[in-house]
Amino acid sequence: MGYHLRKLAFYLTALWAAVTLNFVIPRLLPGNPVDILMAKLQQRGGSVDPAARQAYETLLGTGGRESFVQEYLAYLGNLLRGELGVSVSAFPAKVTDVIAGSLPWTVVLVGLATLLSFLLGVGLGAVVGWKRGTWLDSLVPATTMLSAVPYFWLALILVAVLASGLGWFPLNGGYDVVLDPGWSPEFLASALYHGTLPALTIVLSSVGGWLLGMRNMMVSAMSEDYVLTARAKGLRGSRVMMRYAARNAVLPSVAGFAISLGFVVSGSIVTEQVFSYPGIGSKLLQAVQNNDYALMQGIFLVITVAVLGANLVVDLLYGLVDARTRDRSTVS
Amino acid sequence: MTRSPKLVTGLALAGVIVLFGLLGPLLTGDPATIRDSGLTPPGGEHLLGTTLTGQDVLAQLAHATRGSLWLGLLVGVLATVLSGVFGIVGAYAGGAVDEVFSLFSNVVLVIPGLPLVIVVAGFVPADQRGTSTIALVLAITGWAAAARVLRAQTLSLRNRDYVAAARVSGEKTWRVIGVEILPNLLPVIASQFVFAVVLAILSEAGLSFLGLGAADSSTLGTMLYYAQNGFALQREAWWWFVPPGLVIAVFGGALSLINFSIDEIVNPALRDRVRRDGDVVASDPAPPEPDAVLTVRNLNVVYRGDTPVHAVKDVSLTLRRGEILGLAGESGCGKTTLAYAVNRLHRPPAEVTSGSVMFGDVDVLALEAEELRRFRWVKLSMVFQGAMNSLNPVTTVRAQLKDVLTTHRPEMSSAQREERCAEVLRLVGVDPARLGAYPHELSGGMRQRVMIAMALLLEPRVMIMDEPTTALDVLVQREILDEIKRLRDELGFAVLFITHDLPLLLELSDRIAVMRDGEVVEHATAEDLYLRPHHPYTRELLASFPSLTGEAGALTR
Amino acid sequence: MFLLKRLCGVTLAVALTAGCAASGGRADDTLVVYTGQAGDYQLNFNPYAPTQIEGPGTIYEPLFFYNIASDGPPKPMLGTAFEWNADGTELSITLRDDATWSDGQKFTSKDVVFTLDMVAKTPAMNRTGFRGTATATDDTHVVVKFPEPSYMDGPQVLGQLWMMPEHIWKNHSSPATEVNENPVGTGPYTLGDFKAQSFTLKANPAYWGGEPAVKQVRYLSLSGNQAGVDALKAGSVDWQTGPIPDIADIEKNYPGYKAITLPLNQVALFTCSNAQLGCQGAQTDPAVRKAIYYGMNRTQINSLAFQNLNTEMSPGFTLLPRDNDLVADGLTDRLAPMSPDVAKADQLLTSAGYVKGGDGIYAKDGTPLALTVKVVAGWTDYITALETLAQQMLRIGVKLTPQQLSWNEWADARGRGQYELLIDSVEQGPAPDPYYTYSYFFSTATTAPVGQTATPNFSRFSNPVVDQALAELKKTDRGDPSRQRHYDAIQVELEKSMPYIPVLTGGVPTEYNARGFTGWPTEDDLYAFPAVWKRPDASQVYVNLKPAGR
Amino acid sequence: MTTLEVRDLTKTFRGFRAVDDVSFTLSPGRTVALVGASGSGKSTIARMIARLVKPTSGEIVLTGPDGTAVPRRRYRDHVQMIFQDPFASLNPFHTVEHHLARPLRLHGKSPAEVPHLLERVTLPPEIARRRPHELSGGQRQRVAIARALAPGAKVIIADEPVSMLDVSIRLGVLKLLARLQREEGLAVLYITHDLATARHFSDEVLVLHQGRIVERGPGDDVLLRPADPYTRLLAAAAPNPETRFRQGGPS
Repeated sequence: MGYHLRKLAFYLTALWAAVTLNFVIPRLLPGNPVDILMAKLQQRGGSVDPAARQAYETLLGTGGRESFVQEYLAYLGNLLRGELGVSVSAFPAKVTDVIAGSLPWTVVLVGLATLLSFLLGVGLGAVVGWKRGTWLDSLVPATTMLSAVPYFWLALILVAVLASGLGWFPLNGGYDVVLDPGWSPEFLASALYHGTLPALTIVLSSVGGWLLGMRNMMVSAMSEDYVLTARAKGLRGSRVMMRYAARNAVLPSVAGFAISLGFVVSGSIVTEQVFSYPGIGSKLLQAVQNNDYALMQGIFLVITVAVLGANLVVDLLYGLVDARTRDRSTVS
Repeated sequence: MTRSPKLVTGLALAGVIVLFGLLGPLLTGDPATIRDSGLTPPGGEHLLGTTLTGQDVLAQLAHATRGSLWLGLLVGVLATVLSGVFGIVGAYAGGAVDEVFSLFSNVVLVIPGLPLVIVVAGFVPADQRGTSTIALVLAITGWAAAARVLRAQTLSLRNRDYVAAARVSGEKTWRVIGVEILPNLLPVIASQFVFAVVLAILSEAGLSFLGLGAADSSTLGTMLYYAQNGFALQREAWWWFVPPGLVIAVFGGALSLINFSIDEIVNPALRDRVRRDGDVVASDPAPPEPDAVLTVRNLNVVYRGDTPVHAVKDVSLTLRRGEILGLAGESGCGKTTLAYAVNRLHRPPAEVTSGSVMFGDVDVLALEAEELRRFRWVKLSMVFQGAMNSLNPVTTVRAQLKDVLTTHRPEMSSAQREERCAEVLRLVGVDPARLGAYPHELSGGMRQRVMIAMALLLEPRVMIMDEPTTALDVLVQREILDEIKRLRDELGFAVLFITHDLPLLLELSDRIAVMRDGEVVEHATAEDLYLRPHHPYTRELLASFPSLTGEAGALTR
Repeated sequence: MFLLKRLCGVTLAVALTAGCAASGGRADDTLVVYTGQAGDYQLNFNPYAPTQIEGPGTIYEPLFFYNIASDGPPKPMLGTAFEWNADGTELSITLRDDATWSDGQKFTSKDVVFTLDMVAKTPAMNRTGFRGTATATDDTHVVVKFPEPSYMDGPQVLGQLWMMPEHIWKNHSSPATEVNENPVGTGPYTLGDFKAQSFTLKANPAYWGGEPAVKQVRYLSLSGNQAGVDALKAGSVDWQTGPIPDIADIEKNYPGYKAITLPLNQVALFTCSNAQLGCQGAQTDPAVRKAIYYGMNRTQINSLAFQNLNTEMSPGFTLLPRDNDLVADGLTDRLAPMSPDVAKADQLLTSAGYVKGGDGIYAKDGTPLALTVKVVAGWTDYITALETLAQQMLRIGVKLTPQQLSWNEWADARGRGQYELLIDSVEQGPAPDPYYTYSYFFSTATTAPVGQTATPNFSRFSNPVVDQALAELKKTDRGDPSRQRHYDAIQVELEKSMPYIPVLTGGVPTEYNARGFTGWPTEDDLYAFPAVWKRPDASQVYVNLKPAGR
Repeated sequence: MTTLEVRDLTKTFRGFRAVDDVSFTLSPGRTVALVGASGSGKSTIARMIARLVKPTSGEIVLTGPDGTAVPRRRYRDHVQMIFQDPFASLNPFHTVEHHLARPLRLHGKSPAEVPHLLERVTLPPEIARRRPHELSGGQRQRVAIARALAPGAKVIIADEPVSMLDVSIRLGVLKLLARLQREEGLAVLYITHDLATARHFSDEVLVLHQGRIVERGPGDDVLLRPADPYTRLLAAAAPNPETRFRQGGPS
């Protein structure tokens, strides 16, 4: 089987697995969305009239259920049509609309912070590995310690000190709500300013992993013959470091980047919660708490597809950085 | 084993926390006892103060630490078992099993874990929910990364000859895995286990923070959750909020330190190393002979360490213009160290302790870093043993050839560089069309030709060749040797040719130096050495090569 | 740190307007409220949708405003007067003739008839179980006919149905799922701008009651109580309802802010009490329920779990102090005791056949008196209350184990009666009348056997005396003195069997910016229930507020 | 005595014929040398005989001392292999004792024979307690030979057994193999790229080129008077100082 066929098979299987998992798990959860709506209403001092329950059951159509198989087939059919259903917690909004509203925030915040963390970690790792034996070595345990700190704990302390205490940063939200979202400089500046602290949290707690991985690969790469050859060639140190050692050492990190996206998205849920950030993580939490199957499924699916897509992109990019992968395919 | 301060620190910190988790609950009071006093800062009766309901923070911390450690341990064990089954067994079985197992692990890996955990955690019936269930869920979603690592390691171990040997001797599959492969995976497994423990404790804390953790159990995560919901930060009750996070951070940090140490045990190259200021301690040049291009005098190289190794002892060599000087010796005799020291490519802890290296009238050992860089390749180029490894696998031949020209011949135009690269390739008999090729697209012989072409780029007067043909096939070796002789005749550079293959040297070199244990024991013309060897070691070496065409004699049977 | 500040300054310069202060650019007459919305707002201004984000009271108005905070005559809104016929089957309503829709059209009786018809015809919108038929006699008069005496439905119809414009809503083929992007109502406010993270309401200049002084109300979304407190501290929220630390010292800790705490519901230990309907466990024995009732130290619970915000509670489930006059004289305890009475609890258990074991826990037939009490994970005040209670119960020889569940599971267990004990609150109805609480939580009609969902008599309580009294109450109008008899009967029965074990009357704390705005409800002037999320009460507060001109 | 016959052995990898229709016989007391450049298919043949790789087609028939075919499950009692790299063929985790005792036990012998096995490969008995990294290359390869002998095998596949060793100890290991072959009547397949040792240490030389045997016969015939052009090329390529100094001038 060719490389591309195998990759395709892998992604299709992963997609199918995700889609199926996505279908099964919410249906195994106890409870009923109507109860949740009722409970919510009650908490807000609303009426708990028995008639209300019937009204909601009618509204959400949660009466009789079809068989599991029928439901599954209907679900697959809907997916193919891009139909993710209607959100119960934001009824009657479509799941796609709910997701569309929050996805860009997560993509931008998590995407940029992760990329930043990756670049910073890999860059620092390369330097630390290259300059082994200097004070830079102490960066490794320091940053690793940071990645052992719980995300939200760090975030909350940052909020308490930098936002609440010193007032340097806004406490929460994705932008100053007085402004209209758009491409105006005010809005962008505000979004940037609001995103700084969440991004800082993500970067601080994830940079250590990249740094360590890169440093170790760098050390290994430096004992390779081609680095020795490059030095023997009288190339400048920076060139040997970048074009020879780092260029090779970065490959596992690039491959790992895609894999790490799953973890990153997970972390973002917590981060978004701490910063009241309007992203997809808080939506997922909301969906779970409200037994909003459709929204849960939609978000989980979007996250998975996004991670799979990112993996695919990285896989393709990887072929560009490392010519060997493309050709290895024909052999193995 | 050398004592690593990292390991000691890591073990000590982790040990303290484990002890605290084990013994703390016995020494502190009941964490649930509610006191009307409410929130009080540290001091007096309550070393770490009390919570909003007057519960002792220290007692809670001890119980929570125990809970978190227990959870980490559970997840660590479960995830390690799962990753072992899918990683090791899959990789060993190979074929369809491996295909399915690795597909499965990869799928699990790319499906984002926490959202899945959040969804799955809600599914477990309430009365069964607790640390063990959360542990199970975390293990189920968290084993895949380790499985990948173990698979890769197993794949490489599986192809080791000792595994094949065990199979040939008739070992059963499970024994091959359990007795031959598993022990060698232990450091990796340990490192993955440690990683799983840290990840589990962190994930549980995250889940608890979202209110989705093992609510009825006491862990650091739930403690943080209560602190957060009791407005600990808003009340500035740091003694309630900070300690649980700190315990997690310190424990995670300690385990990371342990992991570093494991990595360093597996891969000694990663160990910390103290950088020395210089690679050269002494340089006392003596005037070179008139036609010598490279003169090595009384060179000594020592590997500094707990037990210093004197790798090169008082070696003196002279390479004359246009000659091929053979350096013969077996593994570990110091010949490669010598070759590196000549170009000052040796790295710490190796150090030139005395002697001199003169290139013409340039004292190589006295060159400043920048001078040394300009000296390299221009005057003296090198060809190493494994051409596959000497060429950068991720860039094209063109890039690696041009590199040299851009650095050392900045005045050349791009077209001129291209032309020069093509020219040297033609010189060594490689089609210039291959300039665009990546190293892996070339055969072994072709790669070594490219290396030689690279060495020729700047027309240096000296070329050091360290076992340039050892990894090659007999036929290819012959072609390369012929090529080297031809080029030397045409271009007139001198070659220091290093190999363990004495017959090859005898056929190729003008003069030969035989090295043993860091010393040159004999130094003579090829003919003298072959026909009239003086040193017993030389004689022994010569006798080690049965002649292809000569009589068999008593030597062999 | 200076660098950061400078960066912020640069941002400011670039942005021209505020980019650095969260509350920057806020006008004095803008009121910022936080309703507890976690996560983004999803546009929905259909006041009949369960997921509506705003509308009742502010954009759409009921006919009358029923203030559940204090008993008094309903306040005329779009209606000016109403009257029941003698047997309570016909309700005549007189309407205001000076109200207009925010698009300029006049509000008439046709709109009222349209709205009532729409609700009656659309089960998905009919949360109040309205079954009447409405006819307009002229532009300002409507008569609603009911199939049976329906005094008790009055507050629902008059106070909980929001009048919708016929000329717009007649075009909506499925009104239940209409998200109503451009709401047109008669209320004091109209929709300003909408963003997922925040939206505003702006004052309606053509409002029949005059344009409100608060020109704009901004709704925020934050991640939860902690974020709310932080926002309050930073002064970026003017009004929120929810717990804050040290609420007693609010004026010191949050300069300019004040707090008010009002009872809204009653915290109780719900028990699955009715063995005949399938309940299992020791709590089906009234003696056990009463022992818990007497063994409880309510003072300690109030102080440790509820920041002393809760107040005393009557075992007859009248909401105090609002229903002070309705408390039955026949009750043993007018108020549930704040201090534990261990001797009484011991005596109750002993006479019920329980024997104290060596571990100090009572047991009967070898089964120790151990009960599990379910609570929603995350309801930390309840969790703390239960942990405190568990320790208190040990003193009377009852082992209580709190069990935390997700909301979903908890609600499921509660609905199906698959629990021994759980902690929750007993809710109030649309008017200041305990009738609603009794009919919801104590009527045989609203319960179901274990395994089926009860709506919402979760304790499975079934008592002919209570059922009879409720039936009688339904037939008499509010304000009729003959009703007290029935209230008394119910209260005595409730104290006797205690299907819901009274804990405390739950206080709802609200914090508001008293420096920026005047006119907030006070304990002396409770013109509306002052919770920011209580609708339509919040709109009453909005129109009463005046910017103080900071 | 045990004889191993290889008939029409073929192995294809993804359509590429790595081993193409190879036949030969290993008989007691004789050494067959299989020579060829890297990639010629030598190791694949060795691995097929050692049952590490399944042949695509062809047969490997093992005839026991009683003249009947050896059943499959007893195959490994008779056929053992020595690997090229003694640094890789011994498990770094285990002692020499383990490496020898296991095959003894597996083939129904007593682990008490370990000292005797070591003696046969001229190693002192105390070496049993050591681990591979404490041994020299030569010692390791001797342990590897002892391991192959442990099951009592009479057919030994030696895949480049000395190419990874230092030159000065190669002959010693080869001589040990030759002695064992002579004294114990082993059938040896000696796989190598070194024509000189192939000539001196074998009774028959097979020249393998691109999976096929292009020439076969007694060593002197094949290597001194090669008939096949490829064999000739191979013979000419090997460094041979004699041509330079004994027969006048560099070639």
